[in-house]
Amino acid sequence: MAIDIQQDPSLTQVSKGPIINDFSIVAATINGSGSQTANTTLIRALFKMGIPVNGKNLFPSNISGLPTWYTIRVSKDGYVARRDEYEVLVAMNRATQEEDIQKLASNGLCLFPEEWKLKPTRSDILYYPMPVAALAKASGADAALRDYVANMVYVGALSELIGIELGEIENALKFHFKGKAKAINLNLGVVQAGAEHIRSNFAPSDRYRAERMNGTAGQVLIEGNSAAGLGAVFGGVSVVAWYPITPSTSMIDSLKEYADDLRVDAATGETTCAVVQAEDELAAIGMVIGAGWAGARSLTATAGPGISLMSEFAGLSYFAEIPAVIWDIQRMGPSTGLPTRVSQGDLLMAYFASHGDTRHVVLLPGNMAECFEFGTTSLDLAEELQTLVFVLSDLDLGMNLWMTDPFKYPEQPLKRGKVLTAEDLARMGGFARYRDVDGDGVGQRTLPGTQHPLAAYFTRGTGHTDEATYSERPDDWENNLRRLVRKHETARKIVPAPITDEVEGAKIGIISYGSNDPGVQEARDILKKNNLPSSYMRIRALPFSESVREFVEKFDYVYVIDNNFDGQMAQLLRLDMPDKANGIVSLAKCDGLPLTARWISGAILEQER
Amino acid sequence: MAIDIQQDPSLTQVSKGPIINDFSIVAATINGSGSQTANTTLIRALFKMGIPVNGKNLFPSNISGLPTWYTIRVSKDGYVARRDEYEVLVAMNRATQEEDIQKLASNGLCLFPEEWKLKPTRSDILYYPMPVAALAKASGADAALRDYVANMVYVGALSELIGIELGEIENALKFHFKGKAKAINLNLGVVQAGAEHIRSNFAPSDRYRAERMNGTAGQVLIEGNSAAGLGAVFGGVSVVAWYPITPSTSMIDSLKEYADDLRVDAATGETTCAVVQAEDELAAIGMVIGAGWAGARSLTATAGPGISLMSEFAGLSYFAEIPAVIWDIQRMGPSTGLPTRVSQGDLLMAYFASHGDTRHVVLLPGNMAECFEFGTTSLDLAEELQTLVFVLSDLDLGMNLWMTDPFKYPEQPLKRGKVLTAEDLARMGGFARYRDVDGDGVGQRTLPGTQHPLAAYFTRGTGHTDEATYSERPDDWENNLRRLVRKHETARKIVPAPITDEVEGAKIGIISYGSNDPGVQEARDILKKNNLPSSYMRIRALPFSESVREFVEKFDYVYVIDNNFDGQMAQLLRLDMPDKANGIVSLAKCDGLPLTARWISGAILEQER
Amino acid sequence: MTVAPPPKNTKVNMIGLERADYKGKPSTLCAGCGHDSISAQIIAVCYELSIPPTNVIKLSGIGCSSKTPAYYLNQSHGFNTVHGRMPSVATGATLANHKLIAIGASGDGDTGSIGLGQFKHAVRRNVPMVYIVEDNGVYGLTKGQFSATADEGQKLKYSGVNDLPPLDLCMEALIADCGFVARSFSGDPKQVQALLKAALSHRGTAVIDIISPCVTFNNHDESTKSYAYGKAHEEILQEITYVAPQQEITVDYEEGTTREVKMHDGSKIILKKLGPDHDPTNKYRAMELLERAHQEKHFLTGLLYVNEERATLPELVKVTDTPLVHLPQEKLRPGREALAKVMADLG
Amino acid sequence: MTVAPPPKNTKVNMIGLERADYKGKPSTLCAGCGHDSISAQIIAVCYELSIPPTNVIKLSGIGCSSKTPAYYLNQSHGFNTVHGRMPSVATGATLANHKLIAIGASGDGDTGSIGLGQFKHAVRRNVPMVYIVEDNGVYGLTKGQFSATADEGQKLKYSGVNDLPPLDLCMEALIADCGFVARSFSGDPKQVQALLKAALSHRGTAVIDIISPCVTFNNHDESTKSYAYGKAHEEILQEITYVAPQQEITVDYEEGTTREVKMHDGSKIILKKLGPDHDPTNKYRAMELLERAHQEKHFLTGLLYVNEERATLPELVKVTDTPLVHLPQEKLRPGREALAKVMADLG
Ligand SMILES: Cc1ncc(C[n+]2csc(CCOP(=O)(O)OP(=O)(O)O)c2C)c(N)n1
Ligand SMILES: Cc1ncc(C[n+]2csc(CCOP(=O)(O)OP(=O)(O)O)c2C)c(N)n1
Ligand code: SF4
Ligand code: SF4
Ligand SMILES: [Mg+2]
Ligand SMILES: [Mg+2]
Repeated sequence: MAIDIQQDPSLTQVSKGPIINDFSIVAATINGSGSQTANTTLIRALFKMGIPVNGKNLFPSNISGLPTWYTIRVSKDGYVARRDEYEVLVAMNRATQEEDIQKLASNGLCLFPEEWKLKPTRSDILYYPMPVAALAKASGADAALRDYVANMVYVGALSELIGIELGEIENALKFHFKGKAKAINLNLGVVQAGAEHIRSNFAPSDRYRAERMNGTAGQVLIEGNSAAGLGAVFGGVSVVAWYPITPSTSMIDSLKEYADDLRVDAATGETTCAVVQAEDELAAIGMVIGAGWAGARSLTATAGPGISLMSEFAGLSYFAEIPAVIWDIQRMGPSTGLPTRVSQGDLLMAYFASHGDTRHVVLLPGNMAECFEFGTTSLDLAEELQTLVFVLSDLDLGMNLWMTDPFKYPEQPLKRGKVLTAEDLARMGGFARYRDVDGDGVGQRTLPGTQHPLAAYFTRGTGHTDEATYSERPDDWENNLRRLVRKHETARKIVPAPITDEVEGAKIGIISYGSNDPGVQEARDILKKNNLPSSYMRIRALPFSESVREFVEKFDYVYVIDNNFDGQMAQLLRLDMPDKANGIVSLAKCDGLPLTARWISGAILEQER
Repeated sequence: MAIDIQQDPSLTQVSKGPIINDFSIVAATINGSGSQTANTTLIRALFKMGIPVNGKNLFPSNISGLPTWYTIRVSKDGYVARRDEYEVLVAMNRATQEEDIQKLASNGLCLFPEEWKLKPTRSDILYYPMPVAALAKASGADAALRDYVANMVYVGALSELIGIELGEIENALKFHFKGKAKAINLNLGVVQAGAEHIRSNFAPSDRYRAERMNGTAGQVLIEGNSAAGLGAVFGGVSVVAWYPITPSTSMIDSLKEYADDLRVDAATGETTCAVVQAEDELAAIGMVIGAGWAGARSLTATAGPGISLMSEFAGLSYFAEIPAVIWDIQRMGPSTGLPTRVSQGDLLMAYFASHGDTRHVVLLPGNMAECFEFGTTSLDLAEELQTLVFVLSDLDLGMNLWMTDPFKYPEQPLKRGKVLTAEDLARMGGFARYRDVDGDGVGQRTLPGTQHPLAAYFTRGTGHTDEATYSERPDDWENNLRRLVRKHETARKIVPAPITDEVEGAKIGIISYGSNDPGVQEARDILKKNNLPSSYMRIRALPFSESVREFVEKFDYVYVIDNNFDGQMAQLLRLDMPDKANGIVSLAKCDGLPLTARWISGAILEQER
Repeated sequence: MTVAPPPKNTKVNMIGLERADYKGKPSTLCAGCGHDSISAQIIAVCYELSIPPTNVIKLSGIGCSSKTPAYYLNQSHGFNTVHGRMPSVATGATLANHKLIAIGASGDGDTGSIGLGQFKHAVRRNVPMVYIVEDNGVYGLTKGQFSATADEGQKLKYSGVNDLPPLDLCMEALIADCGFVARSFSGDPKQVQALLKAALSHRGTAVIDIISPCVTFNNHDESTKSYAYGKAHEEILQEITYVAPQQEITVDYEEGTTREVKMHDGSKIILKKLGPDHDPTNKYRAMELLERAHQEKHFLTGLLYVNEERATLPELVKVTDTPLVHLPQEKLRPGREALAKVMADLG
Repeated sequence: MTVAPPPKNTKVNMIGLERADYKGKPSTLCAGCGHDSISAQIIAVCYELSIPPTNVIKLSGIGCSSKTPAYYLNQSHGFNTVHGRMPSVATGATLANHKLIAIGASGDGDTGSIGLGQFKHAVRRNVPMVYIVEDNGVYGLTKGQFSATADEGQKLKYSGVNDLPPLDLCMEALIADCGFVARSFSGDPKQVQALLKAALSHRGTAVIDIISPCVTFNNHDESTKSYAYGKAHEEILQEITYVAPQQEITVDYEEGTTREVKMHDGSKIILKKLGPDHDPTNKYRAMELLERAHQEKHFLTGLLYVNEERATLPELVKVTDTPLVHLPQEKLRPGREALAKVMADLG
């Protein structure tokens, strides 16, 4: 049957010559089937061929048996945003194959297990049946491992069909299996058999080709959660408390792994970075606040439900002024929502978290370098400002593989904020914990254990004087809140400034943040081709730097791109500059997937029409 | 000494004839000393003399020994807002007497225990020493009760000094002691002795006089928390779960008391209103949601820290669409804040509570009638909209005594929303829980226990289809969120509309809400005298009714009065109408006290200058 | 109810329902997961006891175990609440309608970690429900971290060695005055069914901690929650046979080896003492056995403790016999005169 | 430290501090509140043991009891956290600096109601701290509702009759593997002091549940937490004399009536058995005694259980001997080469 399909002349004649390094591959599998090794092997091989790639894993919220789609985008232009379209399909999940095939681009390639005995339904694509089970069995793998290595069949088939170098596949397997020869050979054998099957049964395809280029030299591949974990380890975090929740878990897993490697004294086995799994998120943030109060650099990582549970403590950190860092690896909410889908829906919640008048510092990393860098920045800011700092990453940044330049070693010393020592106290003859000595709204603190009779102060979430004594006096309350506003203004000045790309002759301004960046960048190229050059500001923190206002004021209106339902960044901008509120146009989408350049450019073009 | 002070001619000559029914009395005591009976007796007596009154208790966050100030405002014009100034001081707290006396208005009267042997420091006030301990002892009360009845000395002294009728004081005592003769007589004896002391030792004072008038006929005195508890009992609440927290506790105490009286079958002792004290706020809201899901009308009451803890469940109620009501009797936040001081600081938190894209229905009662009425309204809306409804009262409304017309019996039947019975299901042949059959965004539900094989559906906080089955599909997610937006628009139409007072020739528009109302009303009279007539809209719910926009559009700018630090209502208005954002001027104050007419009018006049 | 009568040739129970009427949606758990077999026992027991599924509510928190209510009793209302907070939701639901039969499914993380406080307080209030913990010592759904019931010294693929002592959820229930405390093993359908039947007859909170191995993340031989360990170390305490009141079954057990416990609804459970004689009404003894089992690292299965004395929460609160949710407006809103009187009293 | 030497004629302890150096701010609790006398014992004990107050941290939740840290040890850092969550804050603080001496003060509401989960998990982790519950069976600060330790059947002025069984916080600690479980009575300064001294020498979590009557809301004679009840029903289990290592005191007690328990820091506590012979290393016995006391409605005072074996959390986590908060940047941030290697490994 297989050969028949390929030789149908009506199919081959639609080919229009090869598309090189500019297409997407989707592997549609079921989770728990071990396809992750196959997918990362493919990505790594392509990447090592010098071709810009990006992987996106769309996986279900269970452990095994449900549909998963892994998309590899190959882009000679370096675009790494999600695309809706895909040109190559590896259909490994019978339950979804119909829909998967339907969505395949015209002229696409469709690989599938020969056992399915699929009847072709589309004449504009090429079908490639693969003898998956047979080759897996022939591999000599244990019965228990057979399903797992079966995935290598499609790696081999693809290598042949689109020209992924077998040498790089071998290297990728070596990397993955950390040099273990047995595993490497077993898998490589199946890869070769898969390639051989294509070679000997089908005419060579020239529709989509991977060709070696020089687009990734010096770069590495990493997931945002690994970058964040590594960043925290280099940021000097010393107490980590957490409770597992998708998609934040892998950040702590990475952090712990790096800390075990880099922060443990090999001789004594002692660690400089304590990691504790708490019984829930209330306890996790409580531990972080206790540690921050005692003088540690401390963080937790969680997702939406976690930050809801942390709300009360968020208010304590804000009001009692205790350094703390929460990484919120955002997933789709409200409620339990879609734990394995992305969204930027926690922005308003994080900024306003807790009852009463509260506004928090929020960092918004937009790429791997920032996931790493904000590991330090967040802890620095928490200690400098003596407050809670949120870092809002998301599932797309956190759990997908991204190319990046190697991270730069942090050159600035750790910023520990205004901490008075016993010597300072002896010199100063005491201090007032909440007095605004420097006019920046930030008081001085001492750490418990400081050996001076005047070191102690009393920390509380209730009203207090600037000497940290209990007070119910209206004027004490107002003065304290006024100082907190000054502190917020200080934050404005020292949080990471936006990144701006101002273009001569730009007709429109675009504002976005976080994982929307690749989509916006690509959309701008599309807009430019549509005669709509744009300037772009990527916001990296709340409260907004002054330059945000300056950017907004340059345009009659700016487009604000959000991956949430209510256009939350647009709302915050309107609140920050009510005089420009009417010129802030919200373009928001929220379906659990990273935004595509097509959607962003389309939404803007529609507005401009 | 006493007589000497009184006869000092330099003091008496400043008198400018009597001020009638237009002054404030402050009783400065320490808490736990039992002065509350004295104060409510005074209020009640004045009220029964037909004079408009209002009581405000400024008390500390402990159980006994700290300063408390009780202010009784007597106002022939019916003003019931807080005033900063007071003309009559009962100084019973030695620790604060200096500051208390300093703040007393020029020409004021100062009563104090003779035992203090106070040296007069001001020549513009009259000092009245009272033999408090001696009269209490002479009363014949048990030693244990002596401190308590001692407070009656100032009741008697005041009755004589400013002319509160002894007959009405006697009636008030009868009311308070529910007719128990022994207690009445004991206290009355001390009152009379106090009066007699003044009569025989001092020249009659004519500075401030209470004179019988006809300003309170038909009215009653009640606290907002009692009104709310009563309202819920008449609103058909059937499951109440709560955790104690000031200032919400007394709402549940009242609710329980009324329910024990009105909702218990005298014969069987069975109740139609279950009240359960939970182990914390997470459990309280969990119980409410469980009860609401099962079909009960259910509520909890709490304050700021409680709503922070309820955030995660708030998202579940919103997203799984389960009726639930949270009364937030607001106190000062952030964090533990000032538990016994007022603020409107939970507005933003309540509207946006929980992670992800959420927006809740929020009711804002502004007087006793609404505290009562919203008891029904909140439960009706929760069931009609199948969602969480916040009611934001506050400490000022909730814990102070207010005059009000007797509550109207609710004429509308309870609104139970779209609940399908077994018969409906038989007729319809099934249903889809989250399908928008009526175009209002509200689906139909069945209650557990409905005897039909198609009645069951599965409730979850995760993504779902309109048939309530689990779904991770992007389109299902988006469709569901779109419907929730439609539902929010439905809410806009059916929540209590604002109350508007539009004035011919008004130069400015004022928007406010909740317990600010009396201050705004009085401020408008001041503004009018300053040639600044104003129109006024009092908002009673979120989301905003359409008429809010209409009101705002009538003016170049409107003043929005908030009792919080960040001008939270102004922020919400700006978000709702970005095109008018620049015309929304926030006037916010937040020092733990109810807003005064003087501050409100002053802030507006300063803007208008 | 307008259900078509079942076709003559299918097997039906006493209320005319087929076994299929008790099924749920297809499971999405890992093949071989212990939780799935617990779901199967729930289906079997409800069918056999002829419980109308429309009288049942199924509640859970979040976790693999908490997904299970979707996999049984399609005709029952189900509620997948939030993580660790099912007990409070069940409390509210059973107060609102105390005639419903509440079955809660939870995990050891859901109950023992985040949910410990709610669990204990629900037990203390004696909320009328069957509370099933599907106990695997790990967080399955978040991929294999230790839960609070994980064994000390246990190794996990991703989480290293657990260095904290386990909480024993039966002991936790016991000292919170739980009136029905049992433990079983998901691989022992007979015992699980017997305990479920007994639990369904209990008037207050009936806690069953069912060791339910996570085949994906916690099936190492050194774990007491693994199949291998369970099978090797299980020490069966008694065998239980449920005697349904509708259909009196006389059991073929030797005299003297049985112990009857009277359930609130009049039904009885008969215990067969297989292990050392165990008196399930003796609290000290249950505590001691559990503590010893903890120290000796084995687990006891069977009905550890039973006490039918305590009033349930709806009884303590004295709610009307008609469930609150069924009360008409006349019962929910006092009359016009009542308000008039309150107002008059204020005056 | 640049403290002026104390004037010759004032009494000082071994580190040259006066008793006044251990004082706090004036209490704002009700006159006669049991909590105040506990504060007095903390002051006395810290003075007597010559504990540098600058090495102590005082933590609490919210409640009248949780206000007390402001009333002792002015020279110690204090932290009034949020309601019920002190245990987690203490966990973080002691991990950050394991050389600090942590004293937690909490109430029965703070610990037994809202805080039960955190309490149990902190105990399970063996967080190094003295955890004092000032137990009055009510919520004092919110004016007298029942807490989870209120007696069944107890009446309160505003809250009616309590119909739920009490949680026993000593039992809760015990079954969470607490290594130091004691109970006392605020009216017995001698015993409270002795237990506090012993607790301060314990390496892990030391739980002392101190019955501390609320004179304002819970001093009815029928309450087991009232003074009257306490005095009448107290059953003293043992008498404890603390032997500080710095100053060996030989006590004048009959041989054979004492039992030594070795504390981690080398100090010993010597128990005098006044009640039925109690072996504080026997967990079963402690459980049984507590359960019996619960049923017989009396309370046992003294050191119920002690076990010095368990490692504390900082030990389990293996933090550096230098407290984490004192580590310099070189220890907190790996070097340039380390990052280069990680990057190379990714490539
Ligand atoms: C508030 C919150 N925190 C964390 C999570 C993530 N989470 C989902 S399930 C789970 C643990 C489940 O463990 P268990 O209850 O033992 O169930 P199992 O999967 O083992 O059956 C966690 C931590 C969540 N959903 N919500
Ligand atoms: C989250 C939260 N809920 C409720 C409260 C109100 N509250 C303050 S203290 C307290 C109970 C205190 O009881 P307990 O711990 O026994 O201390 P006690 O006052 O009896 O010493 C409550 C409920 C609060 N402060 N925070
Ligand atoms: S991960 Fe474990 S608990 Fe979850 S479904 Fe799989 S086997 Fe069951
Ligand atoms: S209310 Fe009770 S617990 Fe609180 S201070 Fe007064 S006596 Fe103590
Ligand atoms: Mg589990
Ligand atoms: Mg208490």
